[in-house]
Amino acid sequence: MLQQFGNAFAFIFVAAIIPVLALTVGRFFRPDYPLSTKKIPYECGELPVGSAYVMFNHRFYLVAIIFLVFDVEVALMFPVMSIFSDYLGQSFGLKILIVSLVFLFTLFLGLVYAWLSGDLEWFMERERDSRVRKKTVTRGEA
Amino acid sequence: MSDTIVYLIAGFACLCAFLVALLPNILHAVIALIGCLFTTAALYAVLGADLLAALQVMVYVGGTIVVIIFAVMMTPDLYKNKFIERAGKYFFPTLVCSILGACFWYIYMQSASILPKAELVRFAITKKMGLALVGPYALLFEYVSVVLLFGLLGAIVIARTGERR
Amino acid sequence: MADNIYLYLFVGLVFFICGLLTMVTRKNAIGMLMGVELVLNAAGLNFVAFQSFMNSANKEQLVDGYVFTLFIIILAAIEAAVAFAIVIRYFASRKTIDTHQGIELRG
Amino acid sequence: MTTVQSWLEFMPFAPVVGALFGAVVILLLFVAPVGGILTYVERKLAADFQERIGPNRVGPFGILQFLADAIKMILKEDTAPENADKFIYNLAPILVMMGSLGAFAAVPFASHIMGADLDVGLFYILAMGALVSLGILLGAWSSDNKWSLLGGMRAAAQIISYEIPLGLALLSVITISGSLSLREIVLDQAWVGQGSFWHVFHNPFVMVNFVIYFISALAECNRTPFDLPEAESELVSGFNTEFSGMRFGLYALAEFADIILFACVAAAVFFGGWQLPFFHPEQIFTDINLMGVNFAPLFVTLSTLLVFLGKIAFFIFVVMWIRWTLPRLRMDQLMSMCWKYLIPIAFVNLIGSLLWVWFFRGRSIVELLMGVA
Repeated sequence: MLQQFGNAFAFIFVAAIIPVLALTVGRFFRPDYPLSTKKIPYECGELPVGSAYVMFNHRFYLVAIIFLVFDVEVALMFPVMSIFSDYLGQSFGLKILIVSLVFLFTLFLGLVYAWLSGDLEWFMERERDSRVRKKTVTRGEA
Repeated sequence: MSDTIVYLIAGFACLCAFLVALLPNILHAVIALIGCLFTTAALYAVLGADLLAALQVMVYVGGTIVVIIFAVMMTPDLYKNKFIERAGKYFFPTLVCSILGACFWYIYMQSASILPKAELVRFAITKKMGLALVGPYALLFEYVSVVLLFGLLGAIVIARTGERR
Repeated sequence: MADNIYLYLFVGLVFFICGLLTMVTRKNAIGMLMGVELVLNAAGLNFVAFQSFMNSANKEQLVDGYVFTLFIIILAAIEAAVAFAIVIRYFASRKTIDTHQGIELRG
Repeated sequence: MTTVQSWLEFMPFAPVVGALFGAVVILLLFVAPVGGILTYVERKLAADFQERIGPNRVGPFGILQFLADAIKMILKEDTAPENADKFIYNLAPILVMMGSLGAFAAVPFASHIMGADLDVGLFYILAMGALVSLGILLGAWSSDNKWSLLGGMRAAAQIISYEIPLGLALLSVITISGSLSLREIVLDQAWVGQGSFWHVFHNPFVMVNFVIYFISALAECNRTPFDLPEAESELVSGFNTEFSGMRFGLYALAEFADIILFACVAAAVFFGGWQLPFFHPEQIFTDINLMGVNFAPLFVTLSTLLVFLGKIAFFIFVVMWIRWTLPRLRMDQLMSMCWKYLIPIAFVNLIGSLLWVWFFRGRSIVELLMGVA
């Protein structure tokens, strides 16, 4: 078993060596004429404006969070699912079924919440903003 | 030979852990943390917990680190800030930490010497872990789902910014 | 084979100490949370090492320690999600995550 | 590479040399050249779809084009932006290659060719996929370019999102086969009398799940219609804008390696791996003696390898076909496709598959039909 993991480790090692080797071998063949204009970040021929490290959409972070939770869920289901077929028709199999169904259902609620609260939308901001504003305005009038 | 490889992995893990603490650039420290988590996964595999090794890479490296990198990117002025500190600033924390480490090592020696010396036995743990998760730990398994649910809800509610209002 | 529990315990100890050092010396919240991840990782490594060597010593095939490590990994993930959400929210309102400048979580 | 290791037993450091030998053989002699040839195949197929000729200068039918491309990439100057974070910039291609090539360890190419027979093979492949998204994200961030950053963000969001339906689709197969080892999953699909059949025909839920798997795999490889991260008409070249020469070549190779990998997993998990129904190479090549050496195992391995490669070739052709058929999605369509369609459907399918396995005691639809007839 350890041997098999050693083999996998050898794969990762060789895969990490390949780019290093390719770039090192290439160093002897490729030309090297450094110019200051070559070191400017590419911005379609114009000089770059401002920093590239701009703050970006918070949606990406929300996606990362939702992903993290479901990633954990998928990872947890793997060992549980792998024993399911061994206990078909036994009471323990029924227990596995119920436990995993409850587990899946609980996490599905999370997806439903994210969906209903509009966190899975991307470019619908403006529409919802106007709707929310209308609601608050009417409430203010009332 | 395989002994040497394991010691190399362990040494690399320790090096990465020090780099997490000492690298001035936060994103470089994140990469050192990736090294730590990856080598820990390798050590799990050496110890016979292959499922945990894969899970560590999948959840930690693939999930948590991505969230950390996103968080670093969300705070861009942090990245270019190099945090160059005086060396003296590290002196007192390092001293305290190494004293604490020495105490811990003493406790470890006490607790590990109970175990008799034996050849490490490796067995297939995937099915056994599945059995444990729905057997004795079934309730914990369900609690985890609830924790995940409320963690998700809480994180979403907090991370949503004021742009909506 | 590296059948020596002290190796794994030593690595776990180094992780723990470095995590502690990270938490103490880093000024920003993200760096401190990285220290927390490292400490949790150390705990997981200890659980796995003790379980493996106990199994070998007692000729058993128990996985309880592994299950604990599983839960540690999962809780670390959730902790990261929630904690970094708080950090980002804080940054969005204060434009800093320097912990020395005093964190007030009152909105 | 169990056979290779047994040949090397007499050498010192045999396990290490055997492992490295297997890795070098599979990665450098199979994956990298095939990944290179795929660039040629893609251009040729594109030309066929558009009624052009395509590359035809280098070698017969232009088949040596990939070698010319490789030489060109090695000879190109290597420039990096001045403000790039050099450490991460150099590390990113390594991470991507580790993720996409390292996963080949668990792929069962033939009955005796397998890098590492891991107990958690499928899980290992999913885990290694995580490194690709990290590498792309870090490389994009480090190159100090707005196009790169936009492409990298899109790539990271897309790859991590589509990992969920991918995992859920694979989970439904795990409920049937009851093992995470890819070798056992393949052996589980052997056609023995009225036994089991390929998993994709096990029950209707798995069939739908295969479609979900295929769509998610396209997104994981950043292929059209999910090629937003490197959308050349809007983002210059996406996350690899600042990577020149060989570095760009490494990214391209990683992309093609990813396509091969997902085709391999599709073939192994859903389509019976190296096996065909009514084709038993062990029975056909029982005894082939030449000069006192039994070549039967060699023939068995080669024939199973051919079957597996045929299946991969089919999937890769479909991937390239889709590229010239479907237009690119928009970012919001991409995300809603993943979170609002694929994941709920995969959830329902997983539950359906669980219930099917429970109520029919793990019997497939083929078995049920044959039992009736």
